[in-house]
Amino acid sequence: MNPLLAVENLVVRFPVGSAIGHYFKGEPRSIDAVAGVSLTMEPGETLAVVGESGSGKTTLARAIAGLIPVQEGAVRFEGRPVANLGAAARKALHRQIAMIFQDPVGSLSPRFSVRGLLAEPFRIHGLAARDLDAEVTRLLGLVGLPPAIAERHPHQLSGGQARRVGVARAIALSPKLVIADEPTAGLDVSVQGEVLNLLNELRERLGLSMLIITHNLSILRHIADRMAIMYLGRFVEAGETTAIFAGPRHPYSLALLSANPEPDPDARPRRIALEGEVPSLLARPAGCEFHGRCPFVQARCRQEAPALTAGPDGRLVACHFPLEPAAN
Amino acid sequence: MSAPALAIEHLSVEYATAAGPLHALRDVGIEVAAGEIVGLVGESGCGKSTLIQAILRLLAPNAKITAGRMALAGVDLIGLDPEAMRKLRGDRMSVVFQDPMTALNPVLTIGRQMVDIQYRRREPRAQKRRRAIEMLKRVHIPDPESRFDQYPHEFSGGMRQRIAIAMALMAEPVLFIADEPTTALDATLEVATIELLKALQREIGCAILFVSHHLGVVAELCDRVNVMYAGEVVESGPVRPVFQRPQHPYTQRLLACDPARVHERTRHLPTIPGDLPDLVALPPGCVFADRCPKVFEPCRRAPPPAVKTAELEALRCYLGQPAS
Amino acid sequence: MSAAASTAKPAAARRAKSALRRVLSEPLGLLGSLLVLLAVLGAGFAGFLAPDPIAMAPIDRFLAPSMDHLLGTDNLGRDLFARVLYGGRIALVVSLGATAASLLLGVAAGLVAGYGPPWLDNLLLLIFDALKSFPTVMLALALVTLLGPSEWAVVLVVIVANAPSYARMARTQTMSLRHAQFVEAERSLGAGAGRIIASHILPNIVGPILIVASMDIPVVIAIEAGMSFLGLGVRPPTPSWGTILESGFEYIQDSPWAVIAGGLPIIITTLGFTFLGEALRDTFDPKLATGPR
Amino acid sequence: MLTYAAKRSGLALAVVMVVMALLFVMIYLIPGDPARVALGPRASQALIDELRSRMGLDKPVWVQIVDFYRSVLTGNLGNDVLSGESVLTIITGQMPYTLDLIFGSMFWSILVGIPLGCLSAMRRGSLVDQVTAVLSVSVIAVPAFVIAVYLLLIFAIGLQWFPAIGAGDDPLDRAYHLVLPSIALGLGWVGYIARMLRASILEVQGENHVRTARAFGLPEGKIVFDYVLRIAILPTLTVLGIGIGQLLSSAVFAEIVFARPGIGKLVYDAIVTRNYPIVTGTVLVTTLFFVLVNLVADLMIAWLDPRVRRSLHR
Repeated sequence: MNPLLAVENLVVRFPVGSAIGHYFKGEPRSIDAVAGVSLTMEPGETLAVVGESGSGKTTLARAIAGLIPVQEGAVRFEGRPVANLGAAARKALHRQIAMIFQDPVGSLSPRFSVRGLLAEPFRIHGLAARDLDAEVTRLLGLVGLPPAIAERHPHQLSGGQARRVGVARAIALSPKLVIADEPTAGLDVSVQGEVLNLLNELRERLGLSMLIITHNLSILRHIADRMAIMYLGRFVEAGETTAIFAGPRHPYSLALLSANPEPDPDARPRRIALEGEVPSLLARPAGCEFHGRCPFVQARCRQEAPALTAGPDGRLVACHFPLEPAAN
Repeated sequence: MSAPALAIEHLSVEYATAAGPLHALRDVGIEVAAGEIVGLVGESGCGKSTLIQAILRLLAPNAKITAGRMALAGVDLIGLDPEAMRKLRGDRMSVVFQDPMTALNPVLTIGRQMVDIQYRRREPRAQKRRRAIEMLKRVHIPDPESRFDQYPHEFSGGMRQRIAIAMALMAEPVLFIADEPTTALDATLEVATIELLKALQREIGCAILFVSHHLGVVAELCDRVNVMYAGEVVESGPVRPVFQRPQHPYTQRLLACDPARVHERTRHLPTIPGDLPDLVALPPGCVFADRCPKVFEPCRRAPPPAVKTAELEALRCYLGQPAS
Repeated sequence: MSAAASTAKPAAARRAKSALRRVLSEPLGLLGSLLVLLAVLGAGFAGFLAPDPIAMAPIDRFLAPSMDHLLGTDNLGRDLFARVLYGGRIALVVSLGATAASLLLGVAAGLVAGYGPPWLDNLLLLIFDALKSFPTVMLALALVTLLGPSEWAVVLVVIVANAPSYARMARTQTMSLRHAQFVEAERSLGAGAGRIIASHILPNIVGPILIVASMDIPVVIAIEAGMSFLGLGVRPPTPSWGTILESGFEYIQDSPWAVIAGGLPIIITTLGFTFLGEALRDTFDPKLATGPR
Repeated sequence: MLTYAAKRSGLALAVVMVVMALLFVMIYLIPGDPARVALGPRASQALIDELRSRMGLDKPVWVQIVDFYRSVLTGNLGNDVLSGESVLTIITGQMPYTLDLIFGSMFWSILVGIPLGCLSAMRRGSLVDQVTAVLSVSVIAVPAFVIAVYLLLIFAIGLQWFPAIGAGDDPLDRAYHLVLPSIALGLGWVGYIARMLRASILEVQGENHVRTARAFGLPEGKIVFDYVLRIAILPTLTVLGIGIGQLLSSAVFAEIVFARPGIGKLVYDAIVTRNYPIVTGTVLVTTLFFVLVNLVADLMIAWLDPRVRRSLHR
């Protein structure tokens, strides 16, 4: 049976700089925001992709949702190709894959009322014949919003309310896969809990699979079955969420996990400090691209790029000298 | 014992709005001793930014301080005339804001801006330039000599924030206000910036008022913390009692909600139901009453006074107080 | 009609009424509206208010304003008051019509350039810039050389002069909204380019452009009057403020009345529309308001 | 910066090519035989045919296009129908008078407009701000040629303080003749510059880096003139670039109203005498002048804005 989603060494390339800059100053003509990523998702599963800004996680999400063209590799949803589709096929796909965007208020069309926003999916796919008001009320109920909110406009909603409207719109046509780009970004801590509870509840009730894109590690524990850590357009580690939290094998994973201080003064974090900053995609380091910042760097790391290899327990790591469980 | 770097007592600030006066800050008391790092924690809409603007006396035109005293190392700030206040800023008291991308002037080199803010010092330019480059080294800016004459857009977000910190600490102020300095940064960068702030504070010895809505960062960096809700300081004291044995129900819920604190996977993360109170038509009793799981009779009658307890400097809650 | 549409109508009407009240509450807005009203009524009721604008009476030429000739007479003895009123018709019809046309063409071209493929964007940008490079008068001269002077020449000049700037504005705003998250959200729902442009981009960009267009009306009135002044616009004997001013200029040594009669309505109308445009912008875009906000 | 300059100059060149194409279309392809139009309705068919061949109208279209571009690029804009003199020399002869007028008006409107704009921005909401706002809006609204006619009526004809005709000989006399026309042209621009600069300053003052400068206690004067104006001036310069083009238009009126020599008068008379080579030549020269001025303005702005001068391709 085909997996729900299959991505095979996907590459998304963006043109950059100018032709003149290229010929005279030898500036590169393009950058690979996603440089060879593979993953699979089974129905009902929730996968999280974690990474800092510039890691390419949002580009990956947009490529899977069929919103941007793909240069190499393939994306297949239930066996059928996703990337570079014709208009009609892509439209049908958008009923199956829905996306929730980062800015809760900014992802809602400013001139529309909440009612108009929630009716939009039905109008786009020619289902306006249904009783739209009933659908709107049903969706508002699903995400825990009072019917009275239907007449309000996006700028009259709080961050939490706007996020719920975004979720309601995404699940309007009962998609099989929901991609959430930074679902808790811009929300206060107390509201973040509400959003995570909502996503978990909908996952059970509607049997959704979810792809969560975030840089906030602490929310992953509560929502993602499996997770992958992305750096400069590639996965450096992937596996069971609880396992990775218990024992990260890639130095970058350890750095990310330990960079999330708990609100307890006595929780002495065993933190590894990273040197410098994320290198620019225009000047990708040689060998393992993380070697410039890695505290455990050795000679081999500078020449040879490590492949993403599976360990005995199925954990994927891209490091010549993965951290032993005892080490952390 | 020298005067505290910052002493605020019973400070109230109101905004004139079409719907009537908005009570943004009510009876706020905060103290930052010399050489201490004090945290200010609260969610959006709790009055953190209004407080900072009040301290800097850079409030919006429709805002005014209606009550209270504010002193910077013993100097009264409220009574000061604008010109004297301007002289204080950037000399005895400096600030770093949240968004590094827009904090620096885009058309002036960082060197030019770092020399400009030393305008009070009667020194040759070369000396000011040396001090600026020295400061850039201390905030780990690689190769500061050549990057001195570069423009802000030629630096990454993380570096720009370190440059802003260097500018603020160059004058070795008495009080350094950090207004959510790491919120816009990635986690690994945030942690590195916190480590940098701790090191610089030990070297320079200035007091820091650190504002953030990231509880973990405050717990690691600060000696004492003030928790704010809807314009009031509801609980303040040393970091350990506040974070490990919080008394005020809001602080308890806030800590419970933080996903980083909940270790085992759960589908029902704690939340704080309800919305923020309307600060124009204030509720008669405690502002948190409608959302408080432990609300009881006195809470609706009158706002609880700030009371000192064994471990806390101030607790604005009737719980555990002798029945008044 | 789903419930949404019915509830939207009263809300929109309410918003318009309150906006009108705010516009009139401003001194500039009030003054502007009055001047514009004066011009519109004058043009509208020209027939009733004044005698025949074309009737010539050479012996009565260069008369000063009097009861029977409110603004005096010109070099051919024609009643200036009548000519000014009838001239108002041409000015308003041409300027409002031409502005509407240039708005329509400009915004459409801008939307296509902003949302279309890059090569189309560059091509259209090139055309916008080329059209805008013609100084307005030179444009008028070139067009009139071949098409002959007429009101249509004026309309064409206004369109070629103004449409490119509206197009550029529409293009820039469309480009910025194209990557806005709510547009990408609509695309992720499966919305086609047509729907996105019509119901998501257009409503968000049309506001500021309308305000700029309302502030351009005085410029358009000036173009009509200017071209008529140069004999490139309205053909005599049809009265236009420009031709009245030109006849006044020609005989300026003999009598000032035609110059005054020709210049006054242009000043009144352009000031009226400008003040009205200012007040409109203050109510809809308070950020740039002049008063103490 | 180099790439920006190259791209921008390329665009300017492309615009010129398109302008010439549009002009070619206007002259040769719009209905009505140019030769017949040039000679007027009473000319004989033989005369028209002879002119047609001289103008190369009988050749295939693309040959005409190539001839047109080659002749224009080599400065041959055809000859004056009456005097037979080269159009280019006639135009360049008259150009200095118009340039006096344009740069004279622009000069004083900048001198008055910029300080006015800064003042009303720094004292936002004060009486100065409101009076400046109303006055500048009014002078923008009223067309320059109406102002010109009224200035002529009042100061030249009525009070006779200034000459009503001509451009004057020695420099002092030329300046004396420039007063009224440059006021007529420049008045609207004072208002426009003041308003543009004011809006731009207010916008920049709202930005975070100004709040940072204030938090460091920098004196208000330094903040406005060094930190804010340096950014706020950029959009105003763009407007000045475009403004030169509009000034060309109003210059035509000023030259007619004040009977001054210049390309405006030249082209106006050419219309009356159906001297079309002069008309097309002037339109072409003024448009090229406009494109050039805008190119210089954009390059100057790019040089002043380090974000473009030192653009880093991240």
